[in-house]
Amino acid sequence: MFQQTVDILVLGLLAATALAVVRMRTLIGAAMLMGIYSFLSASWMLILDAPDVAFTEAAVGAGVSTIFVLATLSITTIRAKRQTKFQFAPLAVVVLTGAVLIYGTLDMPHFGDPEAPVHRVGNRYIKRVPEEFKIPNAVTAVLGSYRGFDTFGETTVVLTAGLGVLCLLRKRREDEPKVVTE
Amino acid sequence: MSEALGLYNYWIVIFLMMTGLYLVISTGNLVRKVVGLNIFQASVLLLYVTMGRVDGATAPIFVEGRETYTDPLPSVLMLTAIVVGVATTAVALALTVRINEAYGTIEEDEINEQEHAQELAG
Amino acid sequence: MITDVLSGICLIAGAFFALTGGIGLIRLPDFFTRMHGAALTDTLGAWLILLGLMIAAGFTLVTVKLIMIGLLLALTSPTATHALARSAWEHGRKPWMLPEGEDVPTDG
Amino acid sequence: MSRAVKHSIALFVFLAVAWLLWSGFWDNPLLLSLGAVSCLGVLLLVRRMRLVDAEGVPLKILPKLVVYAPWLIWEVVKANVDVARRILSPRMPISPCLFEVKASQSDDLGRVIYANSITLTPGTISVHVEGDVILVHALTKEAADGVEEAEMDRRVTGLAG
Amino acid sequence: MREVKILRVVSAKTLLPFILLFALYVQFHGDFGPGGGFQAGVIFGAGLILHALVFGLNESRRVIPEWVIESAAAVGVLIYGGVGVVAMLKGGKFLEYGVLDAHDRVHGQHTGLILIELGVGVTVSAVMLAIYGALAGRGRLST
Amino acid sequence: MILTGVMAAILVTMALALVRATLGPTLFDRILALNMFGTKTVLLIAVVCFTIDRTDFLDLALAYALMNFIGVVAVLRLFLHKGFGEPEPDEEGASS
Repeated sequence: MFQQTVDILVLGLLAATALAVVRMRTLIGAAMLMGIYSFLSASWMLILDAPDVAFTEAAVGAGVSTIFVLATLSITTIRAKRQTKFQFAPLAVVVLTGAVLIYGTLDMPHFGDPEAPVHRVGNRYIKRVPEEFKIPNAVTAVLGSYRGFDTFGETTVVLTAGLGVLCLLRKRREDEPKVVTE
Repeated sequence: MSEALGLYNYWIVIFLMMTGLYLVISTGNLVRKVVGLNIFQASVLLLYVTMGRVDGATAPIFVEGRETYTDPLPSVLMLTAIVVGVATTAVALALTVRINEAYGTIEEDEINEQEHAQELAG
Repeated sequence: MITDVLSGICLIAGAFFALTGGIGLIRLPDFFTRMHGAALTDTLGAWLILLGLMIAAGFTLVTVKLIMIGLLLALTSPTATHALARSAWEHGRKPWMLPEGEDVPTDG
Repeated sequence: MSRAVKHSIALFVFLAVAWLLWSGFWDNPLLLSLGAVSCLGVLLLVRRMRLVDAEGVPLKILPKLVVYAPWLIWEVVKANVDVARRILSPRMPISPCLFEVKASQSDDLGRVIYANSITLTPGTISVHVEGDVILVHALTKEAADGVEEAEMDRRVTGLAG
Repeated sequence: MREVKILRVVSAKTLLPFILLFALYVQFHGDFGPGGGFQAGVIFGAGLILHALVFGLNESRRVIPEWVIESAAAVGVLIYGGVGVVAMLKGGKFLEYGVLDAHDRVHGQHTGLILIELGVGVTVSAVMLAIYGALAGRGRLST
Repeated sequence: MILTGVMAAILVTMALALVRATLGPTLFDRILALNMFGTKTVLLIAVVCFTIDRTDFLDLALAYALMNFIGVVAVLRLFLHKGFGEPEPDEEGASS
């Protein structure tokens, strides 16, 4: 009962926030609402017993990516062009895609079903981690050890993305203005 | 009826995903597109995390006195995806900055107009 | 038993103040007055809820963490509020005043 | 002992206490040594940022805070009840006003504490701080009179000098 | 934002040391509670970004020069890969931490986990700071 | 039971803040509402930790509070300086 009430309240608020982002014309407002959306989804992740993801989502979604969007706005423009007419095509595409996806969920295991096929691997991890590692956090153990290659790849992707940003935005020395403002 | 009600989590998450998608394809503003992509991404994370849930279980950080734990695997996959997501978002934003420097605007239709004008001239 | 009642009272009072602040955010007439409504939720609303949780937790390291959250909120929220008020002021927002010659509305 | 060293040692102690309280593993030598290394690293980095001084580590005023904080909390509680009553009453008896007060503290830290205390109390917000003049926005005339009586100013001056 | 005194004193001077320490706490308690390299890296990076926000990019660059950020980003990945290579040299497979300690497999697993989390944390925080610096620095020079 | 009620109250407060954020009318109103929304999520997390009986997750609430603050500081920096990269004006604050 508790679970359902809270789930429905939080999910309703999430949906409202998502709609608010679509409605928001001010770009700064949209960026901040994006952060708020991350916060809320992180809260729901905690309710769903995934504290590690919630932690990351809160730190990344609400903190760092908001700052990045704001920094971009500060060097481009903070004004968005007003949309003149309502477009029908995007709505049609979205409704159609959504309908297909919902049709696809009909065969999915129920929410919270302990017998769902996904859990087969997970249960094995849960059994093996305490014996092989003697540490309490199963997520860290799976992340670092059983899925160590994965994580290595992801770290490399982060580094590559950082290098990409530096390549795109780094000013070459000859570009620097003669008069330095300091 | 109760068959279908157990799936409400997926439906709302799909609604959230579609909101993000709508934002991406309906707006011409590049920064709003990035915001839409971020919303889409956060919703996909939610989809995976809801799959990992087990009724009556607790988070997969072992404590005394609890026997059932939720599935750590979706958590692990999404954990790395989030950080990669922010890094790629940053690349998208960097591209936006460069586009703004080249065209003087971040509105898609204005960029298209300029491209078109160049084609006609050249 | 007594701790349960105490923490319940604190939690309900905190929730009441938080709600009041939210209502104030909707009802109050302009930006500067709305800040007072938001301050309501950030001070007593937050503190009472945290206090209720502390009483429920008993005196352990959990209490210490709750105190730290409270301290952090007490440090950051006025700072953010002040900076926001200042930037609004510097952008030329003028506060809403009572119209000339009108008395302060009173209760009842 | 020079002041910089004193502040550094004090900050290190604070950091160590914070680590122990967060961690809760007081018998794990690995985590304790990692904690010591972390505290030291943060201290060095913060010193490099030139943040360790009387403002960052306000040693002088910490003992006096024990007296000031309860008084401030009581003020905040009173102001909260007042503002909540005004928001909920159907006709909303508010009378916003804007005025300047003089802060009699001698240094920045004192003024910061004073301005933050004003903001923390619902009903009054410090909008702008210029030198020792603080521009305050109040929700009601009564709250404004409360600030102009300057009891908080006197107490903060006693706190920070 | 240096002239907004309240922000300077409260956020930077009082909070910043504790934000950075909190990030390290999250880093090293990844085995015991929620947390680990990714989260800690982001929080540490966010703390350094806060410093840059309040005191300006130049001051931030003085404290941590660009070459340090860029090498740190690479060093993190190298630590991660290096642990794998050391495991191979000790006769195990790539990233098989159990062999890191010759006597106790569990202890070896522990060491490996802490080291790779450290590598992840270093890379993530350095990349976050580098991206912020690139975005913020662009505005200064281009106009 | 009480905890669920408190959570509901916090969520309603958040919804009210969201209404203010969409209504505006000025950008400052939106930022004020969203900042308040952020501090309410901190409380929500603290309460959730107690309802699911895992109080060792309170670290998350601390992290939320920090991140919310950093986000707001970034927005305000955008307003007070019109950007992130300009050199700082060296005035009274710097010397003391």
